[in-house]
Amino acid sequence: MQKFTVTLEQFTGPLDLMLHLIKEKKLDLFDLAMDVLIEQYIQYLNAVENKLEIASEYLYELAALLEYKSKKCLPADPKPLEVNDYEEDPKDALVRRLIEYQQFKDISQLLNERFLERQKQLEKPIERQIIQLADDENIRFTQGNQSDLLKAMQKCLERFNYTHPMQVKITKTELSIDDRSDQLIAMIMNLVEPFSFDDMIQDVQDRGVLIVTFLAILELNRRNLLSFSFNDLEVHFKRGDAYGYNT
Amino acid sequence: MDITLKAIIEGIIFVFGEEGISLMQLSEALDLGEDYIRNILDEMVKEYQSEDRGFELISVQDRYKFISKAAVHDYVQRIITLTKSRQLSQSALETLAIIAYKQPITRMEIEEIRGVGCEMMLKKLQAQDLIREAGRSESAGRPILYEITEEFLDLFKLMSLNELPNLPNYQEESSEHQLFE
Amino acid sequence: MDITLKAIIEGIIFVFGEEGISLMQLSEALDLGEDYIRNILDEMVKEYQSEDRGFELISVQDRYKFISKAAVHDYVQRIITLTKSRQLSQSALETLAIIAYKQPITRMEIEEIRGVGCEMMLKKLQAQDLIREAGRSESAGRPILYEITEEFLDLFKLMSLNELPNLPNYQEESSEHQLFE
Repeated sequence: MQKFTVTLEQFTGPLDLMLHLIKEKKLDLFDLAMDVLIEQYIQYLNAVENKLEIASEYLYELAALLEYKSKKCLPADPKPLEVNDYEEDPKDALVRRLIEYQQFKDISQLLNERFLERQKQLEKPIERQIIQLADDENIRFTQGNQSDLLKAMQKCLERFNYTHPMQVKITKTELSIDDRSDQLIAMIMNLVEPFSFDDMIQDVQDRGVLIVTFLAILELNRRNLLSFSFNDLEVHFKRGDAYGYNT
Repeated sequence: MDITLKAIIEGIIFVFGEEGISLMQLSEALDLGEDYIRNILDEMVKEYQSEDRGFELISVQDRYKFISKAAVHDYVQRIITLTKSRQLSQSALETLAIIAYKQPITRMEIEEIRGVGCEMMLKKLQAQDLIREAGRSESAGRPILYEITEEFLDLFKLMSLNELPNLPNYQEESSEHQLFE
Repeated sequence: MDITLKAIIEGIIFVFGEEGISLMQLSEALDLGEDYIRNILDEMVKEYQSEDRGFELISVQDRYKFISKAAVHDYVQRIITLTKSRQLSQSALETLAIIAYKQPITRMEIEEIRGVGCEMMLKKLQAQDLIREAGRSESAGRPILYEITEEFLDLFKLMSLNELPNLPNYQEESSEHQLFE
């Protein structure tokens, strides 16, 4: 039987991993068996070591655990503790941290539910009339915010989507490769070289035309009307050598 | 929570804002006949005429949308006057964003994306030194190309355009969806 | 045709769409006290919760806007491809939760709770406008303090930070059972 394995990537940090181990080994968090936890933690890091680069945070916590363990192995200091020498037992400190961390883990799950629910609720764009009215005022530029810029762009694109709703256009899908080739020949006349695949599918409304366009591009390339090259995973198109003669 | 069919229709029309939504689109989305939906819409048109509603439902060439009632406009105007533009206006931001992400770009292309004319806005932004002309496009009429300036980068605390936050890609997704739905 | 005060408020909120409108702006435009308007808004919030309505009224730090009900989402999706929904990673959620509950808080304090470094994460959240800097701590090195933004509240549909759910309180007696259900 294949054993279920977990990787370090599933954890958001050493505390997350420790909580997982505590849960898996059914340890009592409020009366934590440190030996077992330390043993498990080391075993786990050893197991994933070959596959993953272990972040320094995991090793840092490991060092703290080992220090705790080594102290336990040493004979207790006979000198009585003075009151202001008091230090929180590292075990208590760890348990306190684990409990606090668990709190935030739980609450973030709750927040995520709210988040997902809110994602389903859509807003209505501000009316253009307002945008125009506001423009009549004098514009005084103050410090801009990058995320404002991103949001503004997103809004534009969303609006663009609204104004160009997807509608099945069956007539378009019947476009032949030859017809599409002719369209492309006309279209690329106006494009600045090198142009991208996106430039050539500007007018594509549905998947059918997309496929025909792709085939037409191959056809044009075969006819030497279109050439392309790769640069960083991007395809750059140019008009082919035969382009001027053909049109 | 479950909501009624009328509520769903109301919600859809709401989301589409000024663009409105056609009876055909509603019919397809709800998988209900156009006549059936038209009846509900007719009813809604009447309900929204109530003096207790601040906007109404209208249809223009079988495209339905909500528009605010005339009585609201004066207040809207007042809010805008009171608020003044302490920051870049929304349309200035949008225009700048399009240029920043798509430069060099022609006025026509910007207008295509924004859906509104922007000749005045481009003049204003140029006057403010936030954009500048960057030669001319090869396309018909050789329209002027625009690009953003260092001033713009400075305003948005950007070292270079490479630092612009990444844009999720909408358009490609939208073209693929429907045929195989 | 005359319309009621409630209708005017509804119309104004409608017109401003996703930008929303603040209580203060409404109060100025209508020349009425904020408390008076707040009462009407509270009433409207309740009314819009009806199953017969396709959108609802929400407020984030006294900024009001309409958003469609979740049940409408799927239908809209059938008409247009919606922006791929934003994802928040577990790490992002944890970091946001810690800031929301402990703000203002330094990077060190967050790292202490999470047990991992979070410099990059904070930069990311800042770029997404979910957190912002809120001055500097008095402690050694005067580290930057962080707090959450209105954008954060809106994303989690919270009117204000007071609406955050209480942190779970684990009691020793309940032991592991409750902790790891």
